[in-house]
Amino acid sequence: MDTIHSFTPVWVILTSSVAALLIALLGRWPNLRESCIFVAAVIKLGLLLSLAPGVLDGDLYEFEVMELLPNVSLAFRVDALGLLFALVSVSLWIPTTIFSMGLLRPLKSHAQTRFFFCFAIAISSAVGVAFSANLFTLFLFYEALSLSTYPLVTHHQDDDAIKGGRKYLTYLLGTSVALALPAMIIVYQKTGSLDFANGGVFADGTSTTLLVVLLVMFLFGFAKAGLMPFHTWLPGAMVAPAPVSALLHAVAVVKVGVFSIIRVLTGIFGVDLLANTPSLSTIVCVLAGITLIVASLIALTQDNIKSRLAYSTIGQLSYIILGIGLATKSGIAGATLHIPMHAFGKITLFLCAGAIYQACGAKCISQMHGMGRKIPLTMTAFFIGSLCVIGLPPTGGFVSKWYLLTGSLNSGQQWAFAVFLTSSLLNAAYFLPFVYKAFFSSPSDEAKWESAKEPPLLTVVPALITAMGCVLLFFFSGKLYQFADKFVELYVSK
Amino acid sequence: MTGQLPIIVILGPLLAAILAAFTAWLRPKLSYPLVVLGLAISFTAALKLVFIVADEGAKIYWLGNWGNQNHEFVVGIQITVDNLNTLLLTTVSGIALLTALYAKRLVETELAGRQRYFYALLSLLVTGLLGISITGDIFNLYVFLEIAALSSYALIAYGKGRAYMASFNYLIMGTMGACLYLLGVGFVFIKHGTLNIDNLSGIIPTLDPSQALFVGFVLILLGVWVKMAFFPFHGWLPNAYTHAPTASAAVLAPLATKVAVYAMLRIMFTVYSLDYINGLTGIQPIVLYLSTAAIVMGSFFSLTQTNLKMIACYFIISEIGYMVGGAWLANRPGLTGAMYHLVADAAMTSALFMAIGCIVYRLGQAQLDDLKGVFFKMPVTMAAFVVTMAALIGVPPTCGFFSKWYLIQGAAEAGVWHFVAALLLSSLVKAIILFRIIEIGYNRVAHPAIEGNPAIPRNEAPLSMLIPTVAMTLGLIALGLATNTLVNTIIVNAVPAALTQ
Amino acid sequence: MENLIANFNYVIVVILMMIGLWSMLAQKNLIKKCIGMAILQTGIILFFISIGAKNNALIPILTEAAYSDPDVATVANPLTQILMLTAIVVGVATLGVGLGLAQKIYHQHSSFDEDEILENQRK
Amino acid sequence: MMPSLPIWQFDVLLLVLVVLFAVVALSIRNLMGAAVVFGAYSFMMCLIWAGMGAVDVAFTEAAVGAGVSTVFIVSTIYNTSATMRSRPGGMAFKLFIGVVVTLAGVFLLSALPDFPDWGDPNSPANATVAPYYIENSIRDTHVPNLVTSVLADYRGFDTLLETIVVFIACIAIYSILRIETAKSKTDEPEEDIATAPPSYDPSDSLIVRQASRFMVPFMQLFALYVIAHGHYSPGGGFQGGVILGASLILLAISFDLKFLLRQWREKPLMLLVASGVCLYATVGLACMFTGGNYLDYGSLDSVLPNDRAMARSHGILLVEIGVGITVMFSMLAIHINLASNGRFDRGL
Repeated sequence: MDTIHSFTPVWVILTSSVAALLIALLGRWPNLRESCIFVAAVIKLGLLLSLAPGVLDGDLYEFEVMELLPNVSLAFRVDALGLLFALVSVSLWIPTTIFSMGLLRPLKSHAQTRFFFCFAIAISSAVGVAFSANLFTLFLFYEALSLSTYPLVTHHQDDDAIKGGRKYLTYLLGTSVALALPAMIIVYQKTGSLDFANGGVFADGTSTTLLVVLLVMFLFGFAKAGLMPFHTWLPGAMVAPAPVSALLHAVAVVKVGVFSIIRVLTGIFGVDLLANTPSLSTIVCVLAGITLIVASLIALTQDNIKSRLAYSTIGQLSYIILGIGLATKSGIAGATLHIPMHAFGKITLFLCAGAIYQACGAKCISQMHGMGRKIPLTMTAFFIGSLCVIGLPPTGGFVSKWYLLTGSLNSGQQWAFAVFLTSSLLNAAYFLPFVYKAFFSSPSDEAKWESAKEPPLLTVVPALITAMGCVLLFFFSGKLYQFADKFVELYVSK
Repeated sequence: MTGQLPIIVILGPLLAAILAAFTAWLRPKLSYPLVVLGLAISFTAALKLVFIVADEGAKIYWLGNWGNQNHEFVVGIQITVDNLNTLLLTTVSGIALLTALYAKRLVETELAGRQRYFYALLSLLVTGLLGISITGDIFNLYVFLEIAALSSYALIAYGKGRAYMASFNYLIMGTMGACLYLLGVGFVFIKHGTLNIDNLSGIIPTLDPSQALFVGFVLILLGVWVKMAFFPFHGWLPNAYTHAPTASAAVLAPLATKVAVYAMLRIMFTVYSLDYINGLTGIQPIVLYLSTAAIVMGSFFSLTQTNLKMIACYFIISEIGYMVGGAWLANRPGLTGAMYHLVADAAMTSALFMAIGCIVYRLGQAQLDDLKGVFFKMPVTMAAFVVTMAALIGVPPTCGFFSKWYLIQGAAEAGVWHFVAALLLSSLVKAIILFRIIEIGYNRVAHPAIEGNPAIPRNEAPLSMLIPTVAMTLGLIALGLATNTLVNTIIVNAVPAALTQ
Repeated sequence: MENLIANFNYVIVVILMMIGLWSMLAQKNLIKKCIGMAILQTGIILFFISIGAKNNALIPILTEAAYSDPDVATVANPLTQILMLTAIVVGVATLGVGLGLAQKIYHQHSSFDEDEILENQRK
Repeated sequence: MMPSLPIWQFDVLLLVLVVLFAVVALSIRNLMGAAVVFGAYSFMMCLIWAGMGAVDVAFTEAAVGAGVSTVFIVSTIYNTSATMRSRPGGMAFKLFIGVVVTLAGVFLLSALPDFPDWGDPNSPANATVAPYYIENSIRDTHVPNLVTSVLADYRGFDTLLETIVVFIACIAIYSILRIETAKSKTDEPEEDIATAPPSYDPSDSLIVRQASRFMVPFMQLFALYVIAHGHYSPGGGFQGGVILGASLILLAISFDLKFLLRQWREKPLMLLVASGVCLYATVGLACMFTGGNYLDYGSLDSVLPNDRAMARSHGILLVEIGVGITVMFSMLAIHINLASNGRFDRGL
């Protein structure tokens, strides 16, 4: 267990920022521009992997850029959870970029340079959040992420996009400024520290009322996590192009929200405080539980593929929050594992949704009857992705849900077990019939069915890669569990 | 020579203005470089003073050398440079210098053929503002107040049309403010017989039941409130700054109100004292409510406006609420926030008005509806504008974030939750306005990069305006990153000592 | 009450100030506002002069006999007087600028009436 | 302690009268009348101040408040209109302001019991800093008129700024009125002011003209005396400057503005306005170059053949002249602008 002073975390963040600059400069030469992204992504991945052995040994990599306020600095620290999250975001950046090329280039979409530029900035910000050593740095990158993704959401620049973008910002900026920021300042004013620490920052005997208020402010303040009732920005943001929905609204942005909540719960409040104060734990679990069930129910009613996926995402995010709220070892481990598992599953689904739209112009589930026979590759990938989200073997989702279920039994909140199970059933209910009908029903829309054909390789291959990832995660879950284990070791004393 | 630095800060623009009044007739082209030179001298001196004062403590300068007469009281006029005002002096002269560089093209087009005395008046305005910030004599402060006010009436009236009435209203309100201030000075003088701030701070008892001193305090306070457009005395400001020529507004808007806030801080914490303020248990909550009201009303009215300049003016009104509120929280983070915001807000407002000036220069007006496609026409300007608005909203790591940070911390410490709520509300309102502008300027237009849509010609503001704008905008970020240094080396020494122990 | 009579000057100051303020705020005519402003200012000057007054004092010019050892009690306070010299000059300067603006406004709107001018502007 | 001098009753009468005049000036519906009553109000004020020993202030107010200010108002009205249009309504607003102002007045009066008695020579205002000037002015500056020494030396910075205020007012009014109308003038037939004979209005009174022609030289002589002798008697740069300005304004009023403009063209006039403050500021600057602080005339002894106190005395004279120049020409320029509505051709 060493703390290593290292500049590598900063390099990791800077790589994609530099790439963003190059993208802006090379805008006129699309091939050069996109190769830039790949080079950056590979370098970034390499740097991250170089940190992995150390982190798995229990080392922490730290770097303090500058002190901005007394006792609050712009500082980075890489631990297992951060590294895991960064790895997931960066490794998924590569297939998404391939997919974007496949989707945007044939359409001759406008402002591709802006698109890739903002994308790179968003990745930088997400990694920045992952590596933040304190709440302040985290908040900084959290806001940067909101702002850099706004142009991506409004990419189409039509009325729908503007409306969606407006909602996106109102919710994300509004909650973070009105709730998270004051909560953070109050924490600073009460404790004089914002560093994430084992056991939290609050002194013993801090009034429970204050803690409850702060907790609620944080939970809702990080609205990227999609806790109800601050969730509607996510379905609204589905106006974005498919790759944006895929990487950002299944992985980077929403997971940043959840990640921030994990950090606050473990590093600011502390797992012990959570476990020993029933009211805190209950609030987290109840809020997450309600969101979980309600979101799954709403997902059932959605006909638009992307909306259904969006509500599914909202539900799955609450799995993670609920897992942390349980405040048990296996609960937290399960929650940690659920980040990569769900990421791979959901991105597969979104990529498929994009591919489906490109292949046969279908946006709605009801138009999909029988399409599976026309586009078998895409639908197979979709099937694997949905298995992963539901949590069935042989996909990674099974592993994380296993730990979550175990965690719920060990905790004082056994009702969570029922919630998990119900929700998983609901997941199955909104995914499987869809897949079944796609393969085995007769076509509902003959004209579309006739014209449909498998989309170009550049769009299908990324989906297949991530689908493969879902399966591989199941077999290599042991490696991932090491990350979760290290994180639990760091933050849970008992 | 360093001993003379305090007066050089004032003399730079003062002498430049006097000489410019000659060259206005003899060599009209010389007026502008003269004024820029004067401001540059002033800025250099002020900057040097920041370091000297941070190292060695306050510097006192006696005009006419009437200070060391072995008399208990200073018989002449004294100017004082201490940690409370070095930063402000630098800000005022720096922003004035940058704005003067920026304003040349604007003045040539907006005031074509009428600019004879413009630069002289501009320089005199800056003299007045610097004087208010540097003087150590409460009557001298009044004279500087009037110098700044008279030159700003003229600078505003340059706008023609509705500017005359706006300027006249400002004149009536401004004179009223100055008179209330002077009357307050009389009430202080009648009890203590001296006008020197340092002497007064020594003899005004901290817990004095004297009604005269109290009335004097309230009068002075009302006077500076009128000058700074604090709610409910804000009526004159939006019209005055909106109808003024953009070049005038770019100097007035960031500086004039801030300097009045400084005067309030000086009176509150140097002439009177922290204990005195804390003793005013009846007044403190009222002022805090007024601050909240200022922020809320400013935000609300900025939402209802359709003119960019008008919106910016209501921002100023709400920002004034920040500073007054912060000062009246009378605790360490609150005061730190107010003092830091003094500098930060001057920089932000300056950047905002510079960006608006660039837009006005090209588009001829600043109605929101006219902004369609402006992001494609003037990408650099709009980038600066967006960063500035982000600073006003309080997005880290710009300076706006840190002032808000301290203010909220102060309010939380004092338990004044309505002030916290108002601060957050104002952030949100500014965010709404920013995105409304982005929508209109960026999204409400057929994207020129899509085939078939007409290309929007790039029509950026001239470089002489663009460079200062961008520099100021980058300054906002630099200021934000320098927060800790500023707070720990300078502002900490400006906050009353009782709070920092 | 006795105090009120002893400090009669100050009462007059307050009355003048009220008159001045009232006409600056409530009068609609721009010239009247300017006159009100001047009255407010003279009121304040009266205040300061009253502060510096001494019973039985002479004007603040020393006689040759008093050069070496002036009696402070018999010479009027020069400080308040010079402050007020400044205030008078500031007053006339402000009045001049105010009148200049008023003239300009009149030539735009053919009126000195505030309401009428605002109505005109709204058109 | 109640002052028991007979002069006190006279003061009370004057104070009451002042209030009356103020009310009348504000309630007269004819603006010209209001201006005249306001002039009378200022004269009453002068008397009160003179009664309290403030001769210099009274002197200045007589020249500035009662003289020049009134002329400014009159020339503005001359250029516009003297009638007030009556509009109904607005009573509620006026009443509201009345209530607010009354409350403010009551608030101010609440401090009255806390004041030291009127005329008490030992009150803080009279006993803190002020005695220093009385005791040391002769030693420090050789100037027996304390007002002059405090004005131009002890608080010389205030006076520099005060001159700047006048200077600003002058260029501000010039900028507001003059510059714009300079252009619109072109559509009128251009008259050469210098060569065209002054047009006399036949209604002008010959007596007034002759009388003023006779008086002006004496006024100017007196004004010069006031400036030069300010060290020893009431007066100084301001009073002298205002009287000089007023003498020229008198000429303009009794004859015609054109008559005056034949002698005073725009450019030299405005240059002279600036030269006064320039003189003042330069004297201050010279003190810095001779090793003192700004406006420390004492340090001029290295270039003047006197001791420090005498150097101060000379310094005071120099700056008083500067003040005089600026004030005189500013008053003139402001009057010309106001009277001709910025056209610099004809007017009151």
